[in-house]
Amino acid sequence: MEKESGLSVLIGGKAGFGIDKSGVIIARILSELGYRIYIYRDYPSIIRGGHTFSIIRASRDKVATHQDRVDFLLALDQDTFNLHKDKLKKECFFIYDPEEVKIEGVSACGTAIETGRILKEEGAPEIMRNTCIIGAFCRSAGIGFKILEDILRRELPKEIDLNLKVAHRGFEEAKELLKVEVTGLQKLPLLSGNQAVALGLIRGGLNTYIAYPMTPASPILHFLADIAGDFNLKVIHPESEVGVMLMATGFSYMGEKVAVGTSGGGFCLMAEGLSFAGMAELPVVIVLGQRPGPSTGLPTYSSQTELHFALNAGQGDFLRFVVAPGDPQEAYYWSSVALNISWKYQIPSIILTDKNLGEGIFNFDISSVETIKDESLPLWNKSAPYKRYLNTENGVSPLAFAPEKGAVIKANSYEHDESGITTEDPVITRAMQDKRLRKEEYLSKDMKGYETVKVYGDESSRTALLCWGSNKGVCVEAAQRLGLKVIQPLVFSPFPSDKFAKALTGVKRLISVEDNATGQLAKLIRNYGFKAEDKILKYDGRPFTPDGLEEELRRLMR
Amino acid sequence: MEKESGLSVLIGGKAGFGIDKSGVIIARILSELGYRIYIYRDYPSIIRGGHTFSIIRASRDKVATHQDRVDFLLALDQDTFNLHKDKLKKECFFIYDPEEVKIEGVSACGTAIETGRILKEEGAPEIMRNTCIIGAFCRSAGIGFKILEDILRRELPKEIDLNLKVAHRGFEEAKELLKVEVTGLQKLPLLSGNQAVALGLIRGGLNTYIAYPMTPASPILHFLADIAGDFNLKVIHPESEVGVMLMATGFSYMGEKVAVGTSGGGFCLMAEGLSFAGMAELPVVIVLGQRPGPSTGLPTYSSQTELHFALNAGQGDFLRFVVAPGDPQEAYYWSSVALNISWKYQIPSIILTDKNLGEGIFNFDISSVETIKDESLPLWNKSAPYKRYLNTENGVSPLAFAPEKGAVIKANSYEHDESGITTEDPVITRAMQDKRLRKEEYLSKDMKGYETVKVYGDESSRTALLCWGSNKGVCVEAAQRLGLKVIQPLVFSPFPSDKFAKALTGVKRLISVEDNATGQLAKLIRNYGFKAEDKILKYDGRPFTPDGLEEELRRLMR
Amino acid sequence: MTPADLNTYARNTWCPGCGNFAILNAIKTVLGELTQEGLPTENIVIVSGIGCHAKIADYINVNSFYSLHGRVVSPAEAIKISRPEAKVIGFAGDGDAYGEGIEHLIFAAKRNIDITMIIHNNRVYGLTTGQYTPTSPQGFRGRSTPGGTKELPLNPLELMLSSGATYLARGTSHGIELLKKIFKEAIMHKGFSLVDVLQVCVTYYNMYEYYDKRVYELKEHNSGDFNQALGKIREWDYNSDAPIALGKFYDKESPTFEDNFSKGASAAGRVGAEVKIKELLNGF
Amino acid sequence: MTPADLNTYARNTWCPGCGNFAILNAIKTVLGELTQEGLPTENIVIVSGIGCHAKIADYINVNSFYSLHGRVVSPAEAIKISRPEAKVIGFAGDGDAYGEGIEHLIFAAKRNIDITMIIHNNRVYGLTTGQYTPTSPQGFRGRSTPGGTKELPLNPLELMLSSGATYLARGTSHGIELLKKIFKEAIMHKGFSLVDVLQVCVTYYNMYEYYDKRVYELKEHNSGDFNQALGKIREWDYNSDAPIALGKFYDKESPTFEDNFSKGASAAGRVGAEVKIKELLNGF
Ligand SMILES: Cc1ncc(C[n+]2csc(CCOP(=O)(O)OP(=O)(O)O)c2C)c(N)n1
Ligand SMILES: Cc1ncc(C[n+]2csc(CCOP(=O)(O)OP(=O)(O)O)c2C)c(N)n1
Ligand code: SF4
Ligand code: SF4
Ligand SMILES: [Mg+2]
Ligand SMILES: [Mg+2]
Repeated sequence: MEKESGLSVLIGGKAGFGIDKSGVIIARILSELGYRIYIYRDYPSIIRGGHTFSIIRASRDKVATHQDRVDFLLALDQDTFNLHKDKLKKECFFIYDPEEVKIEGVSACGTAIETGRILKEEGAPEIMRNTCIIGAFCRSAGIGFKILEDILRRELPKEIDLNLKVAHRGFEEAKELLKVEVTGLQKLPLLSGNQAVALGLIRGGLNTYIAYPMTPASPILHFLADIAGDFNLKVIHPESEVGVMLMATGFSYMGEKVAVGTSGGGFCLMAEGLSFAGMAELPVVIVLGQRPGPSTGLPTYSSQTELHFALNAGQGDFLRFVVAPGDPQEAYYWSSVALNISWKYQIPSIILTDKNLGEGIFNFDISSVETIKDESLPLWNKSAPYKRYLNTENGVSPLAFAPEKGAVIKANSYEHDESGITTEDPVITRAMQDKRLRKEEYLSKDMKGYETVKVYGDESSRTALLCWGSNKGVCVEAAQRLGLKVIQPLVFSPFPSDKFAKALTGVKRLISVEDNATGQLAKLIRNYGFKAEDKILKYDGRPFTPDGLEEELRRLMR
Repeated sequence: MEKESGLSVLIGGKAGFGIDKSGVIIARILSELGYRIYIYRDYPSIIRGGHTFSIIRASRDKVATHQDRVDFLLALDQDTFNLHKDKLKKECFFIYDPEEVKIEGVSACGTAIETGRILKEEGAPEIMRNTCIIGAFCRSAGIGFKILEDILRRELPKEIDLNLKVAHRGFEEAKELLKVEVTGLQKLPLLSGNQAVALGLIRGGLNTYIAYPMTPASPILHFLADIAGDFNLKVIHPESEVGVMLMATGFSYMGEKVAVGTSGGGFCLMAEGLSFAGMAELPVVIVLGQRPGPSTGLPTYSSQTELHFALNAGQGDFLRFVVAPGDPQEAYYWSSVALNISWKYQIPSIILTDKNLGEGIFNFDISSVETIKDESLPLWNKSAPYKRYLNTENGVSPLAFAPEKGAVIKANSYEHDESGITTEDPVITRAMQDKRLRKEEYLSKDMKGYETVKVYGDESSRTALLCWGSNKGVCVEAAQRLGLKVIQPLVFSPFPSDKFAKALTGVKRLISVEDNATGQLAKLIRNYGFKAEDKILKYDGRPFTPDGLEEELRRLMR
Repeated sequence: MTPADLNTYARNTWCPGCGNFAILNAIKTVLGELTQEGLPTENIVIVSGIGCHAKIADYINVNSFYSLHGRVVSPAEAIKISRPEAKVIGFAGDGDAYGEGIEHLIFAAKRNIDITMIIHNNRVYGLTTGQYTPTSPQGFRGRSTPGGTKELPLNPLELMLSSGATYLARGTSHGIELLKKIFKEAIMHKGFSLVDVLQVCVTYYNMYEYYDKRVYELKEHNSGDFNQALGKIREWDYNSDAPIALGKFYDKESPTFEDNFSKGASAAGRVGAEVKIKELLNGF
Repeated sequence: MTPADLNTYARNTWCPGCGNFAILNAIKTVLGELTQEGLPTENIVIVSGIGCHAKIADYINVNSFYSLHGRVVSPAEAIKISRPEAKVIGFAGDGDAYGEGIEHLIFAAKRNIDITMIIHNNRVYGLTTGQYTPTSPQGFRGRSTPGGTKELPLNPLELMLSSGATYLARGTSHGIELLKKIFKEAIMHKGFSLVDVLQVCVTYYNMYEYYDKRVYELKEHNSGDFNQALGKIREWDYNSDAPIALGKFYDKESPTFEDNFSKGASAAGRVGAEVKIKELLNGF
């Protein structure tokens, strides 16, 4: 097995038949052996029957992207075999069920496992075909049954005995094709980007999460609903995104750290509430999971198309904090920071994610996360008469939350005076607009203390890849192969011009790598006087792979 | 009376007591005498009792802005006198009702008209105080009663005799202070920017207008509802802006030329439908009337804060046409063009207006409007099997509208194939995204035939004012005084870079003049490699005046 | 036109056993009949939202408008207003019509606009993998409510009755014959009609047995009588166990909204418009 | 606290004779009483939309949340959920609550969340100068409907009853004593309560005389009986001329939504959270 690219296993079948779960089980096995893991999950917007597959990549090095070529192909249906057999590095390293999959073309090699027969003999349900195939995979990869057994006991507690039987049958009927070594690396938890965002928000002090389901953000809602009890959270799923956002402003008014999650379509419906949060200075964090549009588009695939929308949504000029993490560590860290920043400056924050980050599964190394500094809130001193919008030097007004004896707390969507009473006076209007916008200067200063722009790869290279969000992983890997530099801005509002300029020193050619059709980041940096000479854009909803990106880069640089 | 600045009359009183109407009557009188007119209307978001006023400016030259200083002050209440007396060029040229207005400070000059007494004696209703004061104004300005009578008969048909009596009493009690000459210029209609937009849409072939009331766009709804019969229009006011926009997509699908109108808050709620229109290629025109935000802000005042929001609203990458007219002629012309362009390219259009343009009243000279070329639609040839999204060279697919024998017309918010059937295929996805975006190239070519960037003033000047929308008028006037150049882009998407660059030739210093706090246009041009050295920003909701702007410019250029 | 002619090449991706098949087959039969009885196929326009139900737009070879989640009603209204001769049928999910976009449903009923809404009421968000909806029973354990919902469901038919709907019926995905009957009635009804179909989602909320045990068809029911209709509508509240009436609950003649608009495009045309505009300006 | 203490320095800009004054005075009296009876003033939170009605947020010196047009209900729900001890009163217009944001009203009623909604139902858009609303009678000539509306009004109380509201009453701006009574009842009611106030807009829809002629106060009415409540609610349909009942129509005990949530912020605090997160991760 090649060191750098590691071992890749593709398992595929019909949607709704446990492919996802099987991918995780395989990942856990390899994780147990001491490998770093990334799982790419590809599924259609179909509940049952559509073609779905997972690619599990295991490597000695940290990985955050999958490979085009795979070492093993586990085909639970014909589509899987037909669509993916060419990805095999070794023609015959595939495992299949001859009843389900006819293999023309290829010389009849591969490992045939008659799962149907085995299940009948064991009186096992359809779903256990996966277990059976996984058993066969373990043998083929030279992985001991004991390890498989431990994982299965943890992952499939119910009907475990039957599962073990079936797994063992598959194990027996296969033969060892190679031996995956034990690396000795200590294993790390497996986490999706969405779970990392959720935990980061909790770390930031989240009290309440409100969402209307929308792919790819829904898993945050599900995960937080599941763990609400452990963290004393309120998790609410109201009638619509308009309701979600307006509820959030109400919680914020009451001092509850609140976040919402959605995708582009739902975010549209939140824009009015976002502008309201800007005017009334109500901290709210919005997780915006990007997917290909316009409109409904490709709901279960990925894109990076909401950068400018996130930066400009909502009427009027107001300050917002916008960040796009690139992996679970960053997702955890910046989600926590976003919630803190929102409250420190009483502004809305937007966390841009996408399906590749949100639903991809990565190793999560919490020990590698920068330490999070907890910001304290500017609270009312309880002496001076309370003014919700006191016009202070840095524009941030002391907070009080109902019920608070002696304080009358007035939030207002109209332009208002310091007490929150509606005004149409031109002088007060200008003063309050200045008050709100003045915060940017302080927030920008604050941000100098954060790693808002990251640099990877060969820093001496005169060619740099510009990327954001989930493309970080693939860009870093491709850059390593080609000896290039990688520049990843994480914060987009306020834009860290100085840090970005610094990152660009020595760079003659900047190549923007984005999952959209227009080069949204390339366009954004022009506002700040920077320029990307080239763009590599992908907008079919599928992620870049290191091989694919390397190829495009070679073509471009030829 | 000074030639260039002309004659200005300020009439003020309590909201809900006919100030607006009185302003129009005064304007008609001066229009009758052969003057060019502009009326600035200032009113709070209050139905009755708040201070409201109109400034009527009459000039021999075309005017599109009002003056700080006025020749006459007609004070129907104390506020009007106190707030505006310093605007008087001649201290004593004010007319007031001594019962309502106490005049301390000023030596007791001015024209006192006891309207209360007169009304009582004539048994006339409260509202006729206006007529009485207007009568007094006419005498003071040396305007014959006959002219006043003609206008009153046209403007106040009911109770005309009583109105005339009351007006005449006011006329008698005043004395002539100066004589407004008759210019001999032929008079022009008086039109608000909103009315010009409405008529332009009709000229473009409007069938249906849908809106939920929102200042400053509501007058378009009211006006179109009033004239619907004459132009065979459907005018619909549904339950919400979400409903408005989605209804619009339905009409568009059926081939009806449809437009909607709103302001920032309502536009937020239309963003999802906008993105849908982009994906499903459904032509819809949105009139976006800007007002100060964020959020509810200052509903009855003006701003230019939605430029970037209009350009980026809605998830995903899609083409839109965005235009911002600067006066009624441009509003009429470009509204018609926007509707045509939307249909020619099957894309959404956004017409950016604001309260100053929409509710300001101007002379409308239809003969000075460029001739509008009517675009013909690419219709289905009825032979080839119909495909709604046929992938053509310029990306524009032939149209058919239900009921159309032999055609099955499928619109879709998901990514779709040529027939409109949902797809998740990566190749088709890329092809269809390219198809939709390819239109931009053709639209841009098309736009070369339009005056998308205008230049005024001293073209040889090395200093130019950059303005957009309703600031055109005031910038042109201030530039004239200072011998500067003025550059006004009208179209913002697709941005006319070539024409803009051409307009900039010879310019060393570009000063952006905008009604917002961040310089939205100054920011936009950076995307295209241009830079505004300075900004003059106003964001208190009130318009610039030539004097005020001139002063700021002198300070800046000192 | 036979049901077969109404097929498209789109691959059907509903789960095996999904109640949506019954709706699809019933509506195709009805549309086939209507066209045989003389309705021009091109006059049919179907509208759908986003959800499993909505895929029906891809599966029927007639004019279709595949709208947004929650936004079936507004385009349907527009389509009807612009061409009153069109038969406009909206297919919406329960999350779609009773949740995200309930305001439009209420106002369409209020206007009594002549469209037909068919609600695939599986009482769950299918396509987003199983969250509760406005018609899920109290205690429903969905992915957003693992502990069970804490609120009672809406009774959509009661809500529609109080909003002014003039045709209301209910069917189930196990009663295709009844579905055909009420779909056809609803489409032929002049005014706002809604059919609430208890469409079973086998994957996330399999209620076949539950419904089979409780449903019965309305007999000797006077659908012209508001109180009788209300009584039968309130017999089952979508929460507690009770007999579940199927068939037509309510049916009433009343003026419709779309009849109030001038037809088609301006006769005068664009240049004609300019002339009229100039006339109008004389008054300004 | 006396009504006077509840005043702010904001200048009142309602038209002279506006029905909103009655609502303002009634609610100030009620709040004064409640505080004298021991309710801490700081526990009162009022929410308003955008419209003439909404200015009430500027006129009462208590915690207020001046929201968006149509969005009174959602923040009110959030405020109640986050601090169940708060008395949350929403003031909304008819365009606001029955139009732009009706979906939130329906779902708040469905959840029976313990908030009080007071609807300033002047049956017109006041602040935007006189367009029809969902409760304007058919034929209403507003600025968007110069030829008169072509649709029937909604009966908001009927809609609320079918949505699950547990307290429903109606008053008028000419009956301030009754307003005080029902406002207080509604606020004290545990569950979702709504008071529809026929608040007269003297400028755009002056109905003082019309109402004065037709209103009567409910006597011997059993507000615990759904059918009686419905009967009285349907007696007047907001359109045709009929006697207009005032007072409490419906009143019912039922579990409320806000009781289902853990109280306040995480006890563990942030760092505590990190520890628990690490525990949780062991399982991943
Ligand atoms: C504005 C918006 N919010 C959320 C979604 C995500 N979404 C797609 S389908 C769906 C729910 C579908 O439920 P239902 O309407 O009952 O249809 P079913 O799948 O059950 O047939 C949701 C929430 C969306 N597409 N748009
Ligand atoms: C989203 C949105 N749409 C439209 C408006 C404009 N608007 C402000 S108040 C109002 C109507 C007010 O009517 P109602 O709710 O009945 O209150 P009233 O003025 O009659 O008290 C409208 C349409 C707005 N502020 N926000
Ligand atoms: S998830 Fe449910 S509703 Fe959706 S297709 Fe499967 S069975 Fe049908
Ligand atoms: S317009 Fe009507 S509702 Fe508004 S303040 Fe005046 S009278 Fe009251
Ligand atoms: Mg459903
Ligand atoms: Mg109202």
